[in-house]
Amino acid sequence: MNAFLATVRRDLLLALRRKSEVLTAVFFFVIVTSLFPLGIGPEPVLLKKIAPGILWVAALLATLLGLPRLFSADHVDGTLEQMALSPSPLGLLVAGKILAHWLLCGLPLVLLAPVLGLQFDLDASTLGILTLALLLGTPLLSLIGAIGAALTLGVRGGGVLLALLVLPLYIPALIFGAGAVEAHSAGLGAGGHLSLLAAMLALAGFFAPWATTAALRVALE
Amino acid sequence: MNAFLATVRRDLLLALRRKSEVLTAVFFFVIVTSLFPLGIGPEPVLLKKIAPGILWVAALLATLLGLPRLFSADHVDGTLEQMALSPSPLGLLVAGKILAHWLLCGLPLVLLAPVLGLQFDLDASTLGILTLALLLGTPLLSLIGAIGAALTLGVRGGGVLLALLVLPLYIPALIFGAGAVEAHSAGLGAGGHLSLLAAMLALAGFFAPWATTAALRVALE
Amino acid sequence: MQWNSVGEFFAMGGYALYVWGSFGACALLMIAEPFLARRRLSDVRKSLARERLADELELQQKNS
Amino acid sequence: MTARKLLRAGFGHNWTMLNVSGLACSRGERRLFTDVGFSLDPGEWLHVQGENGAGKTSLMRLLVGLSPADAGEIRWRDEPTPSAEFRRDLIYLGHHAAVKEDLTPLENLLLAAALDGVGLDEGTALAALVRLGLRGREDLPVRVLSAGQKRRVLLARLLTRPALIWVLDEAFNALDVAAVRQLGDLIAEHLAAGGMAVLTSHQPLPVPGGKTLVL
Amino acid sequence: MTARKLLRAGFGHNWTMLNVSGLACSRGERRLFTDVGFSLDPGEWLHVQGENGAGKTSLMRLLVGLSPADAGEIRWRDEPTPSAEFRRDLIYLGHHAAVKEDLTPLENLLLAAALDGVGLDEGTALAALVRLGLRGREDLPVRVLSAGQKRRVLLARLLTRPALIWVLDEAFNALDVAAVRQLGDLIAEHLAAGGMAVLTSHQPLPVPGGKTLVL
Amino acid sequence: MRQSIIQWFRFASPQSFYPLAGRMIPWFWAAAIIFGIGGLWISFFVAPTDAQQGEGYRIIFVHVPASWMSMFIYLVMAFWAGLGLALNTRVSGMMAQALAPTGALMAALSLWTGALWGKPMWGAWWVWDARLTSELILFFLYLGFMALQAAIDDPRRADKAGAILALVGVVNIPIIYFSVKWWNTLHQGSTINLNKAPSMAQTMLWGMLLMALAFWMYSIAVALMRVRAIILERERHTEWVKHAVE
Ligand code: HEM
Ligand SMILES: Nc1ncnc2c1ncn2[C@@H]1O[C@H](COP(=O)(O)OP(=O)(O)OP(=O)(O)O)[C@@H](O)[C@H]1O
Ligand SMILES: Nc1ncnc2c1ncn2[C@@H]1O[C@H](COP(=O)(O)OP(=O)(O)OP(=O)(O)O)[C@@H](O)[C@H]1O
Ligand SMILES: [Mg+2]
Ligand SMILES: [Mg+2]
Repeated sequence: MNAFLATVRRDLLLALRRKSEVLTAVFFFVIVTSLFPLGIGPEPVLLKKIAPGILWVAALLATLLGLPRLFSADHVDGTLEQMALSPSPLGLLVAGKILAHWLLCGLPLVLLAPVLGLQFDLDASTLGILTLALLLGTPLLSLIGAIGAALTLGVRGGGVLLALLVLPLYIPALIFGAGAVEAHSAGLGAGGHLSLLAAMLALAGFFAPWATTAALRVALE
Repeated sequence: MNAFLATVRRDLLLALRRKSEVLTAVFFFVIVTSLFPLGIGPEPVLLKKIAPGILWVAALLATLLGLPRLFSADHVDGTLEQMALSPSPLGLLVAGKILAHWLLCGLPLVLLAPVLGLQFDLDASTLGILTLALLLGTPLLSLIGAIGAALTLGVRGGGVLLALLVLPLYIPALIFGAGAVEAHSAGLGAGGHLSLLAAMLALAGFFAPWATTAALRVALE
Repeated sequence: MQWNSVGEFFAMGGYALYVWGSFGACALLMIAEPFLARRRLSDVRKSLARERLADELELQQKNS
Repeated sequence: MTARKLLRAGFGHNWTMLNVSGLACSRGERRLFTDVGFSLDPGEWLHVQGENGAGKTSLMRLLVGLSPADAGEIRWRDEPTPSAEFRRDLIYLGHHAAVKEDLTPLENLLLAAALDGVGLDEGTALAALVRLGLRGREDLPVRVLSAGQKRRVLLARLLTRPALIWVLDEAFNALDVAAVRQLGDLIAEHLAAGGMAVLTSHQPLPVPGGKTLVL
Repeated sequence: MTARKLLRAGFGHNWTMLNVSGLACSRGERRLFTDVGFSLDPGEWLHVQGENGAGKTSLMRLLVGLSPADAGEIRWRDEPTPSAEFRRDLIYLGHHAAVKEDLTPLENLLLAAALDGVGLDEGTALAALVRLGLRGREDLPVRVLSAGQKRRVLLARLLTRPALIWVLDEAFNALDVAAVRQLGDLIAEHLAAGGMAVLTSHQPLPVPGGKTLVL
Repeated sequence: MRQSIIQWFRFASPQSFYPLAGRMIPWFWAAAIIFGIGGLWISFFVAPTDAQQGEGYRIIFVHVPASWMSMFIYLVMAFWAGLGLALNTRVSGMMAQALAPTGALMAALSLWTGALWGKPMWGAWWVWDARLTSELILFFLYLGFMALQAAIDDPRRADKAGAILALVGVVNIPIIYFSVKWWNTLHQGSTINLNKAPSMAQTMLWGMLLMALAFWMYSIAVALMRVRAIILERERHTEWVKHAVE
């Protein structure tokens, strides 16, 4: 457990050392959401309608962008080898890294989403559902993404290949996440969507660290 | 001139060696465009309306995704130092790398866009305008992006910082690019938009390699 | 002068939230910023003074 | 920080601490080596020799369990590796720097120890850095250090984590004459305290005794 | 491929080929060196010595023009550097591998030459690789080569591009005994043909003569 | 001619600039406070209630100066950055670095006050209007500049990289401004048009002018304060700094 906390602390420290890094994932989210109105045009009614979809896709891409760095720096400089040889179980260290990734790349998005929702003129209760859905969904994205990051580690063409592997796996999260908001707007209630998201999160929280560890061991061979 | 062609050839060869890389930029483009119908819902009229914007944002993000690799591999393994010391002018080599980046990350998108446009039920003449706009716009994205890639070279938090620097500068390309298609749909004619894109391309083609070279020299200091 | 009472002034004709929100944010940030700038300056000065002291101590040690 | 207290049980048995037999390794279509075997007991060390590309690094990676062998067996305390016990007893330093360029040497040491789950106080870490000649560089990011100084940061781990067996792949690279001598002394101390070591190097090693394995 | 034909005019003048004077360099708050000066004429070489972190690598980077000096002047053929001519006459090999891990050694050599704008046929490139003991590895990606073999690929550039002055930063690292001797011979040949060299190394260098600069 | 310019900038070394800035700061503060009090007086007590917008329009007295300053500071910053790149003067880079946070602050204030104005006037915190959008982009450009400089720890390198970015940005700002304008106006007029405040009364103009002057003086004062700190940080190992700070 100590090693777990040490990993989280270490990754947070590393990120803070690169001061800009923490903020820039957030700004990427903000900028990407702002790109869509520019591409689509400024009609408020249209924008309001597509807002949840856009916010979710942007969150997904912002998470994705931070993924390659999840293990690659540790791989390149040999730290990952040291972790695999460390007396602490590798799975624990990996879980710590995933948690740190979520704290850095996921949580800020959740906190920021309501503000961006305002730009699209969403009302208070819709914003609440959106935030809740993201709160359940972003850890899911980090967990699934970690498997992909481990699988593409040291593989030529990593970053883009990673996107290719991970994005299809993100689709259920996207459908239920954006669906929750739409169901709410349509007066159907978002409960079903949200509980499905929660179930997926529980499942991934159980299996993803394990699968990631296995993938890392393969990458190190 | 020989060194220019040699750089282009070298970068293409390197990319082909990592077979997956050429295809994955394209797949990223495809997947991101396909995410939106999932996030937004399947209404054909709505989708048709937002199609150009979405295709452009996806193209922009796909280009962005390949940017960090533009110089970083050469920087890490010391090849960039060798280039700076090479008897051939660095600007020429840089221009070659930018062209190679466009051939790998931009051109495939241009070729693919009509196919994806069909998914959104765009008609033939609209598709033509879309493709033409992308043909003018994607080199512009590569040129501007190269400046950002050079500025963030070897800098902590590279990838995400790069997005923060480059995305605001991409906005004119996005607006005129997506605007061309919309103007055409609205019966206004896309000529004005397209010639503005071309003018910006000419401007960037002139200044960007120069600024990129200056930034690279700073990074190597 | 269009205000009949202090209360009316603060009510801003029903736009209190917006007007005071704007002016308040400006006041807050524009007061905070110079203080931050000054703290940055005094931080550097303090560390410089500390260094000086250390230099002097070292010198004394050498001499004695 | 010595190896002595890690030895615990282990004497009075009829097995050697590290026993390697019949190892084989091939890369691509090339057979690098077959039937490599050796054994180490406390206080002994092995010098793996061979020209460039002979397979020294490959052998080390098999040994510590980073890649699987084609054939053969590695036993530590009479149990097949990789075991949790082996990993606790092992320090492996490879060609890679394995230090975070954005962190300072001190932070690197402290975090590496925390990840290994061993306690390390700042005083000990600082003492290790000073001993390795990094006085005055504790608070610089590793990125700006010279090639030799980066290696020294890595080597400081030898002083901050007790381990029984050191596997060092070309640890003498990039070090200046004084540092080479110092690392030699360090290894000798470790051996005297009952430790073991497996080393590679193309230079003559400043450590007396030792078995030799030529690939 | 020899330096001789690059010498051209240059004799009979009263200036030396490379003339460095008053160089100063600081990193962060640290003054690494001040007032460093030396000169080289055809056939001469300089051994830059100093312990880890003394500033050898920093000096080399100033010398070749990769970073600006705080003070001082570097003149090549009596003109201030970096000039186009200097870059044509120079080969600099640093700590970095500067080879593409995804390409084969042969491709690496050919492309490096193309980027430098010098012609290189496959036969010559192959001969250089064979001379450096990479026979049988021409078609493997560099990624799978051993540490020493990677350095050899880099060193092969010395054979494939004519240059007057070689600036080699710890070029002897990771090489085995035979390769060290061979590189020494190579440098000696280069000097005999009128070339110049600036070298750093913590080991004794297998090249006779030479000036020394201690940082 | 060129020689004498260079000479002049040599003279403007950190060493001579540091005390000069110190002497100028109080004056700029005094001016900022005087103009500020005058401006606030006019904005709240002299300017009459607007016929259409009621008291809500008073936001204009901070909104417009903040918007102006945010744009102007970027130009000044790019000017200093370019100067530093061209003439290799040390103070220029420090000035650019000192101005960026104030510029970003002004952009943020413009966005914030604009949003607070938009809600009562248009019924929305934000619309995708040309001017709003380009201000948002300007804000991002500031953040990018600051993030880039923060990410590079060698100050000389940070200055040069920042200068290149600022210059690229300055070329782009007009392009961005016009592209966003056309993007919006070429569209069918579904957006609410940003009505210019109805024929501004003379007093309102005076109020805005005074407030703008106050913001201007404030920006100079804060930037000078910050540049003094930056000078000390960067020159801490020179002799003159050791003597300057008693
Ligand atoms: C977040 C929202 C807003 C932003 C980012 C913003 C930005 C700006 C900018 C950049 C300017 C200076 C433009 C120039 O001088 O050409 C400006 C001026 C102005 N803004 Fe806003 N604005 C916002 C909202 C509003 C609202 C809601 C109103 C009023 C209903 C408003 C009224 C004005 C007026 C009257 C001026 C001065 C016009 C002039 O000098 O030409 N703004 N704003
Ligand atoms: N796919 C492959 N096909 C053929 N040979 C391979 C392949 N992969 C690796 N090799 C060879 O395997 C050897 C790996 O050697 P290793 O890295 O263990 O050498 P080493 O003894 O550590 O050398 P050095 O002293 O240079 O560090 C090299 O000779 C390399 O060329
Ligand atoms: N920002 C900084 N602050 C203080 N010292 C620094 C800074 N950046 C670099 N240094 C120091 O400058 C020196 C750089 O040395 P350089 O790399 O030139 O050494 P070297 O002689 O090549 O050493 P090696 O033999 O280890 O390769 C190191 O001592 C390093 O600690
Ligand atoms: Mg090896
Ligand atoms: Mg060095």
